[in-house]
Amino acid sequence: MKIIDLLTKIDRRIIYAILFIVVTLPIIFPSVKSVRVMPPVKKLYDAIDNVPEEKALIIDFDYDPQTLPEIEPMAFAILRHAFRKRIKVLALSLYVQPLGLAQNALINVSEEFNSVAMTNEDSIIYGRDYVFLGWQPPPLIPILGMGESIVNVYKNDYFGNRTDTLPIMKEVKNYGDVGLLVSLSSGDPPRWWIEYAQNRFGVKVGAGITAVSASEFYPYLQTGQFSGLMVGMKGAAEYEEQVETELNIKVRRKASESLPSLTYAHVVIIIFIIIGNTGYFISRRKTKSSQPSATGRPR
Amino acid sequence: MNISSDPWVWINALCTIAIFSFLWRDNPFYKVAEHVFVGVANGWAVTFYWHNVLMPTLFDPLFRQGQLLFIIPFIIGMLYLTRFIPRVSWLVRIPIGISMGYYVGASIPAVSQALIIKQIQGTFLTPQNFQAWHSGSTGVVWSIILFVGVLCTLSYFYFSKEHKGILGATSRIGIVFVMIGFGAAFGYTVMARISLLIGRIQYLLGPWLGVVD
Amino acid sequence: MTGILLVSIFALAPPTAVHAYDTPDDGGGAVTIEWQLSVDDMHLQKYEVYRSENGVDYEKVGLVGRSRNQIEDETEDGKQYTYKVAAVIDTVMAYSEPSLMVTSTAQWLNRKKINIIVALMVFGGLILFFIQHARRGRELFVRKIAGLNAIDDAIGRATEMGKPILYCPGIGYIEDIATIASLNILGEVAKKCGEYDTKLINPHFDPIVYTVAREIVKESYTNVGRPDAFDPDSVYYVTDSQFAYAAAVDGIMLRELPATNFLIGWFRAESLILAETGASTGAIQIAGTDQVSQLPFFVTACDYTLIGEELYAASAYISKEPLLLGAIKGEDWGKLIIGAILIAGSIIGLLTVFPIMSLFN
Amino acid sequence: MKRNFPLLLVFAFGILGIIPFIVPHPVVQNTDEFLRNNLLKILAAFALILGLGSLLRVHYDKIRRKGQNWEYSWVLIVTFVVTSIIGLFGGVSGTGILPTRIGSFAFDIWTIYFNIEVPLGAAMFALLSFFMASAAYRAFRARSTEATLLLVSAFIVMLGVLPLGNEISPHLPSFAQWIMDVPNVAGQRGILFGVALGMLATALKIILGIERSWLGGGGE
Repeated sequence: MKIIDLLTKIDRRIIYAILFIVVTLPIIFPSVKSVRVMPPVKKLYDAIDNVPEEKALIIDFDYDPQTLPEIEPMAFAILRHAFRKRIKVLALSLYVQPLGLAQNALINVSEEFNSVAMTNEDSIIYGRDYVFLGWQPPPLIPILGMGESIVNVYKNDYFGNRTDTLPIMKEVKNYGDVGLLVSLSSGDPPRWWIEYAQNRFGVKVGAGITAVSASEFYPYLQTGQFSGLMVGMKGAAEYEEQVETELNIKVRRKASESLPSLTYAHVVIIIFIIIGNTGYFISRRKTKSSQPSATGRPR
Repeated sequence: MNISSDPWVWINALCTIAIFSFLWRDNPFYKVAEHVFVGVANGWAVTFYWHNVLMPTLFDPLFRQGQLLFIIPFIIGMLYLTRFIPRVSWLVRIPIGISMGYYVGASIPAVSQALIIKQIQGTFLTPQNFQAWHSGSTGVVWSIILFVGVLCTLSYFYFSKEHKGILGATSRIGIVFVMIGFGAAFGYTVMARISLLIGRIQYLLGPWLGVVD
Repeated sequence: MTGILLVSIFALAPPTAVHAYDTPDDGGGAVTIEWQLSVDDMHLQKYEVYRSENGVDYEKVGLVGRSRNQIEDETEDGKQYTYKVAAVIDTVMAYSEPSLMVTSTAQWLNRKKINIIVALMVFGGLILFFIQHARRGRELFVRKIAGLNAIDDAIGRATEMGKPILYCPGIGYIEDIATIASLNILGEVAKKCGEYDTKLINPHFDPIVYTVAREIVKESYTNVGRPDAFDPDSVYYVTDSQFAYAAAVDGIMLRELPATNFLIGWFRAESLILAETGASTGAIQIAGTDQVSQLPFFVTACDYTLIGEELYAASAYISKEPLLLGAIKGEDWGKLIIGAILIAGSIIGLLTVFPIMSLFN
Repeated sequence: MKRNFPLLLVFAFGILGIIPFIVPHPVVQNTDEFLRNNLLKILAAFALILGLGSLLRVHYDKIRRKGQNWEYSWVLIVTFVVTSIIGLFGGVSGTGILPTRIGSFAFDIWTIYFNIEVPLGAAMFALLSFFMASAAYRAFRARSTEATLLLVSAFIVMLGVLPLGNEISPHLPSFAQWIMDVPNVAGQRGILFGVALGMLATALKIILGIERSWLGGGGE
């Protein structure tokens, strides 16, 4: 009887403690295992890789502090890819909250490149290689307006510079000069880019989304409306893998570092389910009579 | 180790820990956090409603721009306060009736469209729906399983008859679909919730304690 | 590149058959322009759309990418316009013939929504018919709903143990149907609490729901002859912040140690926070919601769960109100009709070419 | 009067809620916009006063009676009052009459919101991962057919979303996705049809004045 009790009545606090430990340890002692890159992420990588030299990549930063652990690593990985390939980057947000997070990502990644750059050519220079357009409410205004003219929608960039004075904007006039648009968001923006920018102007759209919204957005990938898709931390980790192996950029891989936490947490839950059932079957064999709950529904 | 010296980072971190401490058991830290949470959330609500609702949509138009039409929402809103006056407390039903009537009315076409018409369309066995799966010829099979599943689940919610005979069988199949779906949804959500936990722990170890960067 | 060179050396073919018409089913202020693609479409950069009020001076009003043959233009109702569409490669443009004159107007009926009106009439009619039916005093059978009998037992248990009952209506507003169903059940629970003299705790997320709930509970106590037992502090408002509410209800569960928790109403992610905390205190838990995303968690963590429509049915069943039972009858007929439509539609869809899907757009 | 007038209002405003869906004309749409953006928002703001009155009363009573944990009621009242004062007089953009900054230390309403309310909410949300673990352990036992189905499909999907699942079998992730797309959607749709009919029925009953529980008691 003792063993059964041990198996079927584990104190919840023991479960909590184990879960907390397996999630925390991999964050303190990060290790990165290579992951297999699945087709949706590979597609997105190729789509960015194939942005022609004369065209630009728009990145829509629309994640908030709640979804940051899942989506920020995607932003870093894509920026690394684009900067290494010298693809012109236009960054923007449809909402006001993500602006700080977007700025943080842009500064960090450009600094990574500039700290090792030898010449002006090697450096990632604001206004030449990338621009942060900021925010223009309401969302539909920039989504539709950029089909006509980007500098007309964003007269000033996030830092207050006139956009028509920036070298990058001399080459990127409207969606015609945009090779791909990647929307990093936990909400509706990826859908809006499809419905308005793509349907009307034919812009290619890719997306990075949270794990919860995956079911909602998979159909867009299947129909080819998304040129590629990253889902949750796993998707971000796959992109990091791709950036490391294909571009030989060795930096911290935040999503990949979180993957062990994610995996161990799932495994812990699975193990506890197995333990609970083992205990249950042992006890049932002993008492020989099962007692389903009154409604026949599980408790 | 590079512990933060920003008081707000400390408050942020202590709030997180106080909530987590609840997992061990109820304790004074959690009690403080809980009451602070309710207090601050209500203070925020007061601020929000004052600056973002009452000022721009009522007091500015009424008192600064002199649009007398706005006296009507003002009076109706004030009727809420009659609840404290027993003799006329029934007047509180006027603002409640207005809000409820409007929103309930608005929900009627919305429900018919999103929950009935769209779903019927997506469940039909038609070549168009077979192709929606993008899985070639198996799309037909998936559509049929879906179709049967929807009908059987629907039969579970048929209340006018005891669940015996055919209805008993179909409703039982319906429950099978429901339970498989519930299990799947549960399993699927774990990932998202653990990601949130990772986010919190990263904050504690990063910006606060400086153990990781 | 060669393609572009070729077409710019020879003349660029313009789009043809430009057709401008008042955008149907809208509130006015818009004209839709359609055209046949230029035969050089694949080499184009874009189409530009031009508008004129006098047939002479055209101004640019929009553009779309190649392979697109439609655009909507904002207009002023009552004015007459003509449109031209140009195929564009860099600076080379080929203009179409102008369209016929067009004027935008506002419509009074959105014909695309007719299917909704029909659905509404059919289901609404059924429901009203059976409510009338019930009014005439016909006996209507409604099967037992698992979990409902448990309500009585659960209240009895709390009474025996001398512990309170927690009734949490979730984070819905008064217009959410789940909240209304929850308030109906609350009324019955409050009656039982009054009869057995069991303490009721009823914390709220929405001030209006709180106001209504307070009246309902008070009335229930009066109806069972115990107005004195009603404690005005038992029904109260907490906060309209989702997780602050969850934190507060968790605190109640751990400090007041209710013997029974009712989690019935409209819930979001806090469902499992409440249900697991409640389970840890050993309370009997009866849950119910129409939020499909939260049902898995209630089914997992609670003793009884009213799934979706069972919640509405329960509120009718428990009150034994014939009018409410009539509505359930109407809903059942609605289900039969939906089933019939699904089967008939599938047969039509499989055997004929009738565009059945478009009826449900 | 006390019952019929409110019921009449519910009917009238119920119709006003339905019409904008089917009538695109500006006359209707503009009225609807006024209702939505002005009247109803303003009503919600006034309703909050009722709620706050209730909350403060309960905690004031608790302090007065020195009920269990009454000290914490002070915490609630003080944080509420302080936050409200900072919010009302400091302004949402820090431009109010109350200074919200001492030296480099800012305490405007946004700072409070982002450093107290947001982390408290995020931490509550994160508790869910622990609760999912304990709920799964406790409830996912093969007691009955239903429970077994629940257990098995949760098991497959949990493995399927991990990189680990792909290593066990490359078919596992697509099978997990299939469960999400086919049986899961079928079950949900079945439930939603019932929910929709129930909602329609209740909504109609409310608008037509058949369902009146919302009137509460008192006063014919």
